[in-house]
Amino acid sequence: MEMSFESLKETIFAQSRTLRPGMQDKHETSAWDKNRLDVESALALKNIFFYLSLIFRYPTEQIYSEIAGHLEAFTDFFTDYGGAVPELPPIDDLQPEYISLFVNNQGFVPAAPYASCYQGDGLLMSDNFYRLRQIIMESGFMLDASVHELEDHLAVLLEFCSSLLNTLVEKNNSSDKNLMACIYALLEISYRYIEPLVDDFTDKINSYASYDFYKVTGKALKSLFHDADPIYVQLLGFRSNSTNELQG
Amino acid sequence: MSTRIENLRSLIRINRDVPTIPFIAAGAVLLVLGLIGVARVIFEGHEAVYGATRQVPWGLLIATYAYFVITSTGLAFIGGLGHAFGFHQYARLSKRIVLMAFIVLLAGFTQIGMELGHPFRLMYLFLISPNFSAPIVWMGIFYGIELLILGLELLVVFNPNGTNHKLAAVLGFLALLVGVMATSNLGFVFGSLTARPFFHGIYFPTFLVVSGIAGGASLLLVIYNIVYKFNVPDQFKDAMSSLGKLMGLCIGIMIFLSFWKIISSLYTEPKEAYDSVIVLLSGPLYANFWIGEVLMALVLPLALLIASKAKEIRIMGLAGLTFLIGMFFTRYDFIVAGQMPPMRAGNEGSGVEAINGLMHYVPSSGEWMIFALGLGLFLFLYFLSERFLILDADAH
Amino acid sequence: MKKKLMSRRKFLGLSSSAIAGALFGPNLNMLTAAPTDPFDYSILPKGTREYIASNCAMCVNKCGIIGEVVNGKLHKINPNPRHVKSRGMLCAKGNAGVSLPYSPDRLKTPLLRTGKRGEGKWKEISWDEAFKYVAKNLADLKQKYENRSSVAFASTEGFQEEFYYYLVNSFGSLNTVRHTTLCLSTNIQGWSSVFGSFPDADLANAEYVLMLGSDRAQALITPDSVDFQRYKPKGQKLIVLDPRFTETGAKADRWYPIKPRTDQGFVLAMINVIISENLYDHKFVETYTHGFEELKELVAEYTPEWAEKKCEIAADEIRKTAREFADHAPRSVIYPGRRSSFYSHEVYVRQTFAILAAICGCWDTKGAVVPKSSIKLASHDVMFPFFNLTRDRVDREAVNLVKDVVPSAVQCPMIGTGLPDDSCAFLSEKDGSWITFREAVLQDDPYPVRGFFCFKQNPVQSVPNVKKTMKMLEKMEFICVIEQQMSDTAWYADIVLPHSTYLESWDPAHSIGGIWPIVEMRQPVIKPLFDTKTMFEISGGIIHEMLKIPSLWDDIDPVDLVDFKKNVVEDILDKPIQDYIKHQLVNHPGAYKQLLKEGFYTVDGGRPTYGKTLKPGFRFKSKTGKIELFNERYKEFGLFPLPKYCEPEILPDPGQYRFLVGRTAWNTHTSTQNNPYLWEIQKENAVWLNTGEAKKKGIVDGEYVRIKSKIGEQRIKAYVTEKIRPDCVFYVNGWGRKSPGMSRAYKSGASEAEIIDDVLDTISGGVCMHETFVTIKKA
Amino acid sequence: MKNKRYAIVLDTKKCLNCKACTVACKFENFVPVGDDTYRIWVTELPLQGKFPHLHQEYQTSQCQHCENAPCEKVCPTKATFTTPEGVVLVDYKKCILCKACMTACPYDARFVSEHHESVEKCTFCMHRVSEGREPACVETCPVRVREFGDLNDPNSKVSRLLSSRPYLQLKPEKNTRPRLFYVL
Repeated sequence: MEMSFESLKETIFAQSRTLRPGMQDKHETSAWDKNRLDVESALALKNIFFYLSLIFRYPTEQIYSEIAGHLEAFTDFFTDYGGAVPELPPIDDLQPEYISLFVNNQGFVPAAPYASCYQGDGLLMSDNFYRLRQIIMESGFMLDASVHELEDHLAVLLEFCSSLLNTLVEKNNSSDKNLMACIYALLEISYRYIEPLVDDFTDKINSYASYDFYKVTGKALKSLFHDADPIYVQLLGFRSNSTNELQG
Repeated sequence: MSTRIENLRSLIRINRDVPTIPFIAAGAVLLVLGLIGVARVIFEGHEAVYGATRQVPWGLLIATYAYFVITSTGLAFIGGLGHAFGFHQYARLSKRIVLMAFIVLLAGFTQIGMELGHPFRLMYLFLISPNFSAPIVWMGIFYGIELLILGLELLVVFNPNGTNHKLAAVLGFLALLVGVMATSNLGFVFGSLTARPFFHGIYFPTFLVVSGIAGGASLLLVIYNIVYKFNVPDQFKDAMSSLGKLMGLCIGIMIFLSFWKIISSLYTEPKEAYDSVIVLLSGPLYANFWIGEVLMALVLPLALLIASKAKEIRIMGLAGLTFLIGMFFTRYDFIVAGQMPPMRAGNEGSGVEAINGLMHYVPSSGEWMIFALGLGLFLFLYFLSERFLILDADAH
Repeated sequence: MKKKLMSRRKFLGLSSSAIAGALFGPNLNMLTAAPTDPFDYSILPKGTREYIASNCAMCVNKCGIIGEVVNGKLHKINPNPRHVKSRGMLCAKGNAGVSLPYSPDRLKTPLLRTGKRGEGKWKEISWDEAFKYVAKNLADLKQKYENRSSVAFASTEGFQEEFYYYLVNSFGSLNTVRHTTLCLSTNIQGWSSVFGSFPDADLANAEYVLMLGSDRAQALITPDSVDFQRYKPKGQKLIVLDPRFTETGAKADRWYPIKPRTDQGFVLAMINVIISENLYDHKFVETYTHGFEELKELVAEYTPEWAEKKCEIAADEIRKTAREFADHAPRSVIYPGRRSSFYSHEVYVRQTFAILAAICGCWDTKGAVVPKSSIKLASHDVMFPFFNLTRDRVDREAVNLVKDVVPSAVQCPMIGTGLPDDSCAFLSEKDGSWITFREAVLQDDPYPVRGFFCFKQNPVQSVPNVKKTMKMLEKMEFICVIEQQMSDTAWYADIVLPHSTYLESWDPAHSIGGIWPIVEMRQPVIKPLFDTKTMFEISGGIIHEMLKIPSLWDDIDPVDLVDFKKNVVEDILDKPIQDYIKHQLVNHPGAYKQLLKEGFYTVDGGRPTYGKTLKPGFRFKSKTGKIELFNERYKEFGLFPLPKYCEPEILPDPGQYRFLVGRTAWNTHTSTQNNPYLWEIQKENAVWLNTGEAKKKGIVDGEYVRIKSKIGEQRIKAYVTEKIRPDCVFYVNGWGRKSPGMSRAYKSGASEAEIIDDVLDTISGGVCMHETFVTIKKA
Repeated sequence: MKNKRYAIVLDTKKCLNCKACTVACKFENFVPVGDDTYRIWVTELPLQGKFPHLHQEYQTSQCQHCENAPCEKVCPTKATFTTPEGVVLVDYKKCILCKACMTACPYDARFVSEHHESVEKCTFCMHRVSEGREPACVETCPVRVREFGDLNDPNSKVSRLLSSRPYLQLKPEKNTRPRLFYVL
């Protein structure tokens, strides 16, 4: 019996249990047929996630030039989801903008880019944080030693989603049995960590930003995750109750 | 097979002469509003959407729940009188009574369903872990049975093969009995609260039963006036007249009960009960009390009933309407006023924010939306039935 | 609906972005492959619970804590039940410390200003860049002004402060300003003028406690706040004198609403009674004190009847108090307290307190005022180079500064009251005097100070008259702030360096003196969350960069430099801090282990020792070696040698109130108001106004009012109460913040720095926070 | 072996109004920041007298763990129950959030917890007590206003306090028989 996307989501949220690769039960493995993966879309989304991850990092010169260099390639994405193509201010303006929005302002941080801050009492490392660290490690990743950040930083989460999609695509042709764990991780990160953040996060950006760049990219991020259900249904090839017509 | 369909068809017709469309439309609008409220509760959570607080945990929805379900049991009581005690004038109304009681009860259940944080948990916990010392359990049990009986009654009175009057009489009697039990237990949910002296005692169980009957009679008077466009046919005159008298009697008892409740709460100023009564008489709820309760639920309907001499059905209908509006305030006022005296004084550091030593509560937009859901459900379902079902019962 | 959804998702089908992705540059990943595959699950913290002992740093008390760490996250801070100083308690602030490392508002990385000062434009820099930047600026200032003291260093107490001084001494500035003159410098000076040191009170064993102006129930000090109630024996009496009915007043057997600025008169009258009724401790006075006859002569005129007119407390009450005090001696305590930055003659007030204790023999014995004992730690014998280009402190060199520019010199005439009018008589070398220092900087007298280095101090909020502080900061060519949060001061800095919280850092061992002396240390309770460093690491980093700049070392003997590199840099700063700590504890075997386990260390089970100073041959730190009721050094300096009553010559105009400040038990000065768990206790401050006065002005409780002084105006809620004298108003400090980011404290309530005038006590250099008069109007 | 009968004895005369207990409770029990969300509180009782003759007391309080608990009586699902030691607890999984207990409690000791999706209140920190630790509010108090212990143990601090000093209980007219005792 194949699982619908909705019931898959429910399962993920109902069972906050360890998803160790190779340890899934039969029900889960049979829930998905890897041949249904829309590889091209997966690659596109992977790149969008990665690009968004770059955007929500501190714009060092290297990051800035990556953002600037690839902006054109994501024109469609930003027009569709952000309502406009973001205008990239000069790096000397973007850096202070990033700091004042996401790192430190006068005594506080307006739009903390940490998933934890949008769950519980607004402090870092709230309850789900350790589960996140576990998901990342079990998916075979960890934070690079040079990165002094928390795992639930938006940029890390987005990069992680990007990497998971990459794994899905790369291992799609192999007989790897861990693909379902990848999907579980991808959906859980998207729905448990990123989605609860986007509304409040973008609201805060809108009230504190001096340039449009993070307003537009924030809006794109928000719309993308509001639109996550049908995207994942289409991309992963799941049956959906509510979006059946799309599969037609 | 075909006879069955034929039989069923005999129950259905399109009543074009009953003015149902405006009510169905109004019901639909309220329902939509209500569903928006439901969505808000689901997405934002009870605490964010409702205005009830730590110190005033029970707000509008408890009042509207009581409003609906007690009216429903009042209807069942009248129906029971018709079926079981041979009040033939009421038997003519039996279909509408049963249908109305059923729908109003459903509307009441929407209110409590949305009020409870975990309505689904309730369903199985009542089975596996009921606390029989809790009045809510008995209230729940009796209202559950009431719904069942009303459902069965519906089947019986809408039996295309004709009503089994004997069965109907038994069920009507049971509905009456269980309804009284349910309502008085609902009263005891408040009457059991020693912490809230205004609630505590026999007043509320008694008052609810009496006011419920008046409410049922009012609703019937109003609906018959609407259905027959203020020109109720002669065949119902007896019934209407009798309803008017019943309602008048009940209002009389209500005045009696309320009077002594107030006097006993004022006499020598028994602390919290006194505060609650002052809230009503001259405090934040005084307009509700004097206009809503006293004028619209007691004085005006009684005056109108007397003026109608139990003959002028239109005037009795008007009395019913004012009573139903007044009854809403009566339910709301009682529940809110009882919670106005804080359990701890609002001193610095207590966490209790009192104004002039009293708590405050204002229903939130979300709570009004849920009320709209109940009201909408009733209007929508009932007038849909009016439009498509044959509701005139013949006297047996 | 369908169509719209599809069109919005067209990127999925298009390949442009897919191709673009392949072109992302290398080395962009924040995530790398996990070390083992298959992954070793045992390293994940799961279901672990650890208890780690350390010490609190939410205020100055350093109470014992035990962090309860669940799965690597700090769940709760519990009090250490065995801790000798904090007696197993932990206050609201200590408990709320849990949220400190987890606050998203904390500083996470070094920030360099790119816009104008205070404009809020920052860029992120690495620690290496930060160290280079700081070192270069220090070098530039030294070159430009040919004076190392052209950079001033502000700091406040804390275990890491000693490493800050490694930096200060390596650079060679003498201009250091600490918090002391905002707090208790007058107290230290006054008591030391009599006993040669600043003692503690043995409240656990006292039978009679007289507290003037101390609110131990709210301004918590361990162990005093614990002892004065928890161990209150049967029959113990507590007498509280305070213009406000404080929480401490509520605990008192008698509360006297004394008229502000007249405490000295009350105590002088007590001395008068005790001497004239022959109630003093003759033997003690004879054996240990100097100048009794002079004292007797002085106080002869200070009768209770005289004092009644000053303090507005009935003469009989004063007499009764004096007799009771003498009756319970030596188990009587006149409580020294802590913050004493009250009035311009405060040193004499405190001297009077000390004299009362002395003549009753309430000294160094159980239940009396007792000199601090301390456990000696091994010190690192560090020789810093001698720098030629170092000038003396500005607040010392600036001659006549006090009289010329400090308003207090005019407002509270000094001449004839025994207060110096040229400079601060007994300025502490290390602490300096905030007001004088700021004034000297503003005047460029005697030389320009153009660099400001600030370690965990927030002068913008904590030093009275914020306008002057801002002007001072404007003068600076270089401002560096080391902080945990973007404080009001950090916001105006050029570079901000993030310091680790006390729960994430190793702090050196620290000997805390007192009746119950202990040694404390901190170990990390949790792993650091961000790229923050401790002062130990920051000093090391900056000093290493300084060593790369030859111009910084051209005014010293090259041999000194070699020694410095070896002894300071290589042997201390380059080594793990644990080595430093172990060396500190070298004379106390087992102490290091004990500190790791318990967070504190005591000798002899922490039992108090009494009577060290009463042994024959003991010399008090005074000119005569005795307890000086008559201070010989004050005489030399032209000060009153005896505590002559200092009449306030400037009185409030009608309609004015004396402004008082104080604290609550749930906030530390200006640093904790943004903590959500403390903010919810009190969301803004309110000005206390006597019921009668409020009625006259038609002000009702909870209404907003404007409070105005000579230097500023604030809007604040009125708290109309019987709990304050009609001639005073009061609010707690720490509110009405400049930073919109102190999102909770911003624009709620009123700031004290905005309205308190910069009045100076010229003996110790302390500020006088209760010398400001205000008017109140409906807002 | 007799059952334990847990109780808290309070000497509020000592209370400094420092709020340490309220903050400790919040962290210990995951009680979120919020005006209505608190298990324990410190009230400033009304000021008595006129300047300069004043008197004020502070009253710390929390769930009274009544032996005759009205909240338990009215709970329809037995979510509120009393342990053999006399501690009144809420089984969060059984609570349907009807809030009857909140209206029934004469001490306003209960509130809706979004964290537990249930009504919650003071638990005497039973999770700590079972490990031999004191409740967080008892432990953190500078002046030990509260003592926690077993009434069945004649040598416990609570028993000795109650045997040596007069005490009162809150709202005795409700006959709830609280396990919080205020010594005078």
